[in-house]
Amino acid sequence: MNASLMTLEICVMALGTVLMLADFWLPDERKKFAGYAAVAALTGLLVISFSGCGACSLGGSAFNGMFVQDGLAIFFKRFFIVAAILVLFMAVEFSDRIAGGVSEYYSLIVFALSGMLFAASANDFTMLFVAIELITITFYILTSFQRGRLVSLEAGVKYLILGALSSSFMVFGIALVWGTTGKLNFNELAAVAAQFETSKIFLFGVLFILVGLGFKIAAFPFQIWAPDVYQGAPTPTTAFLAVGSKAAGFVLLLRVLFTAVPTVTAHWMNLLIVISAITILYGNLCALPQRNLKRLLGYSSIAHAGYLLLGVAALSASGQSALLYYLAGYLFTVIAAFTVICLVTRHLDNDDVSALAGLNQRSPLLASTMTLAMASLAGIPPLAGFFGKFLLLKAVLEQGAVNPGYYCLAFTALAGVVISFYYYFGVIRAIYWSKNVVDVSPIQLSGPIKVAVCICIAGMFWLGIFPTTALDMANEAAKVFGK
Amino acid sequence: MHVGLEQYLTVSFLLFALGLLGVIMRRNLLVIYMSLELMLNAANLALVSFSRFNDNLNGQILVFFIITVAAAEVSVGLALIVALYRRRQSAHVEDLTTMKL
Amino acid sequence: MKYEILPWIILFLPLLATAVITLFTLRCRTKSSLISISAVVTGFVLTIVFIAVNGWHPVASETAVNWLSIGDLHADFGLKLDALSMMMMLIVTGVGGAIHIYSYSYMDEDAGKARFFAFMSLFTFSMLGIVMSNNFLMMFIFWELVGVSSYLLIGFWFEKPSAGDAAKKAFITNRLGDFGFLLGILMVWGILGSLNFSTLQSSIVANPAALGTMATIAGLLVFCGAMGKSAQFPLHVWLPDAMEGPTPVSALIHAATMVAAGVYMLCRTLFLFNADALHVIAYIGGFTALLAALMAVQQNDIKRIIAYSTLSQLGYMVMAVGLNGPTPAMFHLTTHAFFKALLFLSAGSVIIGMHHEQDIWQMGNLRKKMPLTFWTFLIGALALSGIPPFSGFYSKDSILAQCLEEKNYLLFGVAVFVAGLTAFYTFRLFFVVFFGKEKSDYAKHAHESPLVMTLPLVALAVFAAIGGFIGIANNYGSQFVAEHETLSLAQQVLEPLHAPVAMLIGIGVALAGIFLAFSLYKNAGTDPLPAKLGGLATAMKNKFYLDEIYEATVIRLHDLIATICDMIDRWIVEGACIGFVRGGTDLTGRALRLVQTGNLQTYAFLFVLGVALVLYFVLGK
Amino acid sequence: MTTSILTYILGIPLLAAVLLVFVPGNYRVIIRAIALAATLVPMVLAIKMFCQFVTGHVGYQFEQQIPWVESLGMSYHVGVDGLNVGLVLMGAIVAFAAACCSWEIQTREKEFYILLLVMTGGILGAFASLDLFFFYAFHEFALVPTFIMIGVWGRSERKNYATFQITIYLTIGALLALIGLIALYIQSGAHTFDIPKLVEYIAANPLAAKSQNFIFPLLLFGFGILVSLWPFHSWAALGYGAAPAPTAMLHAGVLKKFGLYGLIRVALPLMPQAAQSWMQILAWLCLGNILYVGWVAMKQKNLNLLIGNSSVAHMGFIFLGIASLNLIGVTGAVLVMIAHGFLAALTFALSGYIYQKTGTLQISELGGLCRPLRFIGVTLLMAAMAGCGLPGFANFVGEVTVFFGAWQVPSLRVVTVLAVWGALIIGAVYMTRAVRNVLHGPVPEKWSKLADATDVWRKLPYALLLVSLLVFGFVPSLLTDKIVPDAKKMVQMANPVSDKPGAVAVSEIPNLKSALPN
Amino acid sequence: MENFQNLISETMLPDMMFYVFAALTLLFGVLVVANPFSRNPVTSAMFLVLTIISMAGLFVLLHAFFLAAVQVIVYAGAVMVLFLFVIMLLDLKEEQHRKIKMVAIIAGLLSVGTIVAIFLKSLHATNLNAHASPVTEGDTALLGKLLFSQYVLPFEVVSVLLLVAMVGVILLSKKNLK
Repeated sequence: MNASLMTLEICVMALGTVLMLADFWLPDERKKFAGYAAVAALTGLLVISFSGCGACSLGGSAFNGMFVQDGLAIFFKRFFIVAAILVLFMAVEFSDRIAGGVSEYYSLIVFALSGMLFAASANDFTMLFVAIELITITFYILTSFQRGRLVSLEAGVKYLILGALSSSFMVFGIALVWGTTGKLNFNELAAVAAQFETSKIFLFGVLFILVGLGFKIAAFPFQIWAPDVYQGAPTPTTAFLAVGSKAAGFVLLLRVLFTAVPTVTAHWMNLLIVISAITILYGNLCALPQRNLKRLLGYSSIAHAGYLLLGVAALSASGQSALLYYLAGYLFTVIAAFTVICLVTRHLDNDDVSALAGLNQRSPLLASTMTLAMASLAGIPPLAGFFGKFLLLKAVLEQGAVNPGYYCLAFTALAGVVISFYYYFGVIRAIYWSKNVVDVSPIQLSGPIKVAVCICIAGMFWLGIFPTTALDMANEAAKVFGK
Repeated sequence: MHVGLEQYLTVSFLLFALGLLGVIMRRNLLVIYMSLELMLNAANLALVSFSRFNDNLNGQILVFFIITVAAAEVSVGLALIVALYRRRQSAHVEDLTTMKL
Repeated sequence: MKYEILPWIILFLPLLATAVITLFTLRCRTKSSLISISAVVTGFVLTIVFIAVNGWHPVASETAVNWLSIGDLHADFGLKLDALSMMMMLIVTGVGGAIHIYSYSYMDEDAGKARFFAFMSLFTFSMLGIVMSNNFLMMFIFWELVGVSSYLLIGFWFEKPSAGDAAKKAFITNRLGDFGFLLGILMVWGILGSLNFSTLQSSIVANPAALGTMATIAGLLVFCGAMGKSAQFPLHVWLPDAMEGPTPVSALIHAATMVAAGVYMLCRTLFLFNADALHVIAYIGGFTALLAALMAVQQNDIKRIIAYSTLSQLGYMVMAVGLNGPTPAMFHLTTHAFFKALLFLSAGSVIIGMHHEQDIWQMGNLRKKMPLTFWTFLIGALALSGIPPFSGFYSKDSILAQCLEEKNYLLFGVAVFVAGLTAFYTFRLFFVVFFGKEKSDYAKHAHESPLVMTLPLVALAVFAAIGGFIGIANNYGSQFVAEHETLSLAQQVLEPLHAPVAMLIGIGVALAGIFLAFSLYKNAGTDPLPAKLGGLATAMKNKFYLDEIYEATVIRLHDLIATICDMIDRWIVEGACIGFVRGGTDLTGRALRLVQTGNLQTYAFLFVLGVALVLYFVLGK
Repeated sequence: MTTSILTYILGIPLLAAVLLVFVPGNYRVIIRAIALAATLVPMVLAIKMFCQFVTGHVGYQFEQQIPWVESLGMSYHVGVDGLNVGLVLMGAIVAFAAACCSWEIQTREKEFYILLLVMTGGILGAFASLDLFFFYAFHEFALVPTFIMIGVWGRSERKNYATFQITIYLTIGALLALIGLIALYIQSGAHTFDIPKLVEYIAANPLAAKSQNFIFPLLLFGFGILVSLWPFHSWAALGYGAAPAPTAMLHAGVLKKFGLYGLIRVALPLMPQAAQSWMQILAWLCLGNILYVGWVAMKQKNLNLLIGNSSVAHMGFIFLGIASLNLIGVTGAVLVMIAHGFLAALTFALSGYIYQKTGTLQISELGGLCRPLRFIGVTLLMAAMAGCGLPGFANFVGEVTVFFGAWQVPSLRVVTVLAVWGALIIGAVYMTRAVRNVLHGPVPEKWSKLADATDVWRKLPYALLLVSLLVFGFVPSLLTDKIVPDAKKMVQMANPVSDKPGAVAVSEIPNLKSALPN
Repeated sequence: MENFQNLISETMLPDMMFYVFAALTLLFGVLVVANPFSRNPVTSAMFLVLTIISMAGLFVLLHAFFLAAVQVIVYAGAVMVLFLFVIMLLDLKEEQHRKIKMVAIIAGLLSVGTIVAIFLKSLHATNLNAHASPVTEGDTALLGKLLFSQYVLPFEVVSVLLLVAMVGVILLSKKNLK
């Protein structure tokens, strides 16, 4: 057993506890620094994760293979840490809108992060279950953190009920899968899965597990919660939900589909194609008439789940690496967008698109950030979204020879992108050429948040212009399934 | 009829379905939440019976985790519902529709 | 060929003048006009020098640089210098020079004088290009350029709506002809693989059936070009309207040179046409001659009368070409250039004298006020009517003779009738304008034009008078007739005697026409003819309603198609298709999001429904 | 490898755009100066490159290649051959002219210039790229500023609708083409996005007929939509009608040519069999542009819509040239592309000026403008003449070459006849009508005091474009000599020795037949 | 008689007991979600307790004695008390009789019915390969060992989860916001 593999997780959990305790002796006005301290600590961890020291050496596994530290895990861990860092920046800005404990908010984010880190390494249904529950339950709290606002509570309850519902499905699915095969470990399951391909109860169980994961990533037909929860939750939570929780769903989905039951997955090509196609269309179409920014991004996140599913549906290494790459781009893009929303709506009740009116005069930096984020979401070069979509489309089309359905999928994705142009540009339009600009007061930005925004912008450009490094990392991570 | 795994599973799934029905038909948040517990319990039953018939204790361990997690979930959920009730004076799902479309 | 550079200089001098005027001297009227005049006059001198050095038939008649070479498509920028082109160069620069000089004074009051001369030089360049080009593409290029210079000059007074309309009409009508011309060029090139006239000629001479079944069509398509430019029926409608331009323009472009380009082109490419094609050409020419002459009888605008007469004469020339008589055609073209330019310039002089009044029924008795103009006009009129020994007589006679030679008596009859009509309407104009009473105040105060204007008149009058026997026909003959013998001056003077029938009939009808005009219009204050002819006169006056017919058919049709297309674009493509897709998408979006009721129960239900669907999809079967 | 001049040409505008981000918005003079300099320098460099281009040499020049994503076979690879050297030159000149014309923009100048420079860099990059990915990405990169510029600085009440339509249409087109390009990459099996390598590879291992028949229509219609191929044209006139002049100049003039360039560069040589079978259809569709849109143009009541429709109609000639699939036709197509670039830029620049001065482009409200606006009027007149294919302007050479090329293909004769009709008649009708109603006629009182472009700077863009049109119109061999060798190579690839009897064009080009391997 | 008793203890009795407990579990389950007599959440809660207790009986039949105990203690004891506590705290009246949407009920029944049908069909189609004679005993010691050796990692994670839940509950139910 090699517990040192878990350095990152242990550190993160410790950080969460420390943050919580810090609440006791930090005066109220200094609590902001707890957030920055968390950022600093996480940045340190990120550096460690790149340092290649023991904790992050590839190929290790611990606890009878329950916990693996492979390329995929490392990729996602870095991803989650970056996401958490950026969200924490945002959380600090958001702290004045949180009535309850600010330190707790930071620490819950960090705990959710720890859940995600475990999810990244989970190689066993037990770990999958507890990691997911850790994330989900933390998010119930994070979502309803603004107790003073009804929408926050409402979002929390909706997320709670539907989340619990999906957990029930997943648990039942795990029961069936384990019951039929007797295996909980993914690798062991993979070894025997082939002989259960015809066992309908087994397939039933796998489907139930996918229901649970589908809920996390907000894929059709389990997407229904996303808009409401995105809209109601505090903005940093929404951002973390959109990026972290979704990515955790994806890493587990990948592991289940491609490590645990690869042979079964191969039979479900059509299912994946259909789900991916409908998810794309649903998200984009519903976003069209949407005026609430966060809700708009909620729908858009459904659509993006669909794009990401392209990479899954492609059932190929290039698909998986494209997915990972796209997620990386999505991270910077979405967090950038939510950061802007968070800052713009500071003194506003609603998150309507009109809140962005005149933003280019109020804060050129935020205006350009939002523009770039929307452009990246829409998939415009040279931003991350473009290269990501390019890779995904490529992966899908590569499979066209196998199944013509992939061509249809590619065209659906295309239709989705076209539709999405409309509403993404609607946002940009609201920024630059709104007729009635109500508020023209400049928005003051703190130094750290500027840094965060710049990181996001840099990330979008970096992934779009110099994709090699990230792509190599994604390829490396996707190799996990090639074995 | 000899009672075997199949029977246990049938019962467990029926229980699961009952929970499901409760979730989609009842409108009181607390009852919905109870129905969810019912579903989790159905999973527990399935796990225990598999464990019994497959001669493998791992299932029971899982049940253990599920119960714990369910307890945590219940506590958070109930706290949330209470908080909501304080704001809204209702635990009725139809009163929770400020966000839609 | 010696002094090979000379033709290039001749060609490009006017273009240079245009460029210099447009770029530098647009504000300086005198300088601009002098530049333009010197360009064309220098061209004239250089042409004479070149002819003097090389003779009418230079040894190597072509000089070229490659202009465009893509695969099979070789188009040279090449000049062909033979008797035909050099004669035309003389006409263009010579008559053109006279008109340029005349314009110096004529346009004196106009603010746009510099612009005028720029356009005139551009025209001269283009016209020289047509006559000098050695291949179809080059000719087409200049063909188009001539069209546009004409467009610019007709629309010179662009603020007058009628001028703008006339320019537009001329341009588009010309374009119709060019459409056929270009297709003809494409067809010939497609079959014979070359654009060069000499190459084409030799391949057709070598194999007369080279064009195969397409010969007639190709010929007629090329003729379309001539139809447009030389205003043959049914594309003749633009020419009368083109009189909206300044009078020198009418003289230069719409009488002497550009409208003759069609005839020139037919003669240049005569080898292309087979008998059928020529037949069609001849009849179209004859019909145009007749039609235009009839119309001319009832016009009242001094310039328009001359314009219709131009039309009629062009029909004559085309008919001559169609009757396989390029020499008579070119001969008539040349003399026509002299006397018609003369007539126009004289008319211009009258118009200036009349303070821009152009209605002949406002004039009268001008011979007293404008004696020089009177005489020059008389010479032009006599030449036009075909009274010996004026130049028109010789050339017209050669055409009549050609009709007889070809034994086409129908066309001979037409030609004779037209000759009579020509004399009639010409002298109708003459008598009304110069005799009788002054019919308006302007006429009473008319005055003779300055020397700069009258001098070119005199020069042209001299040529209009003696043009028939100074070797013009000789030159053309040497071009077109294989064993041509050069005639002496005396022989030339007596040349018509070779076809006495034609000569006598020609002189007879001309005199009859003059007499009739004299008797009707000697002292007429109004036109007596409508009373006598009734409906026919109205029809003549209204140009046989051809403009109206075109308006009602061709133009309306095109407009209708355009309207339909616009409607389709507006309603079906943009409205229905795009609107449908857009609206459909939007509506789907709005409908889809209705499921987001905000009600948790609905959500749970949809979730379960989704599960059921997925299960059914995978395991249901 | 040393840095290619092309890298400077496309890099300078992009760098300047980045630089502008950091210039405060109220330093108007500096912003303008930077923008002008950042377009002037590439123009000078492009002219230099054009002059240095070795004529008669098959293959790419001024190449530069930097590996980018090696695992996917992508690299930053720029270079020019005969097919795109003229386009790069044209793009650079138009970009400079557009920057000069941007004085009409009065609000948010900084943003406008940034977008303009981005667009310029994107355009030049798209034409200079020899890597499919960059080729596409640069185009997309240039496209987006177009939408924003129309949306923000556009005119007319319908600008939102226009923005919407142009965005959706062009996005669809671009994405269809993207799918086609990716499919091409995948199915070729060459594992490279590098165009020269791909061409080489496919020459040795032709694509299967099935792949060709799948990919070719995608590229044809994808690129076709980008070029407003009938019946996907309705965005164009509307969009240009609403666009600010510099945007319309750059898009209608240059960016739009991307689709055509893509067809010639990628679709034809790589998928010859499919090309053969689709060319008939393309030829008939191009009539939709030439005739139908021409007629629509006749009916327009707004000068910009008229110009926009005429620009759509002109695309038909290029399609016809491509459809002829022979050396003359393709060369002609490239010529028209370049010529039309200058022309469209010129006309939109002029209409922009008129709009700026009068505040309207409704033809019925204008008239007699030749009097107050002498320079502008005359230039517009010349542009209109160039637009109806008058010799002396580059358009004529291109169009006539296209006709010659199309005439060589017996099956396209009918189409050619109709196209000639469209070129000579319909074009003349709407152009002269516009001239008559806008420039000729009496001057309404309210316009009699309009200020003409008087100083050199104001005149410069128009003069520059006009001179370009005239230079290439008078000396087309400047272009054709460069185009022909590479076009010949392309046409050879697009006309493989096929066993089908009567295959188009090959039999008609004797020198080509001998060049083909037996 | 002894034989009969043996028979019952060996085979018949557990089977019969199964049917009894199963029936009770399902019956109470139905009463939780669709009590025709009362829509009061308290009633539902009470029936849920009964369901859980019946289920504990099934656990016993499956020889999972420890879990049966946990089930009763944690669920029936702790969780349900929590529920009841909350119900009382909120003073929830009987659920108002808002109009019942028949369409919704039918649609719900149909979709749940589909899922059940597919499950049962799959169940019949699957050879579960179950052991003829189940032998595993719910050995508490063994469970403990497993939990603290092989499953120590999830166990630790769950502990974090509980911490989070605790914090969350406090935050959410704190009376006065700062």
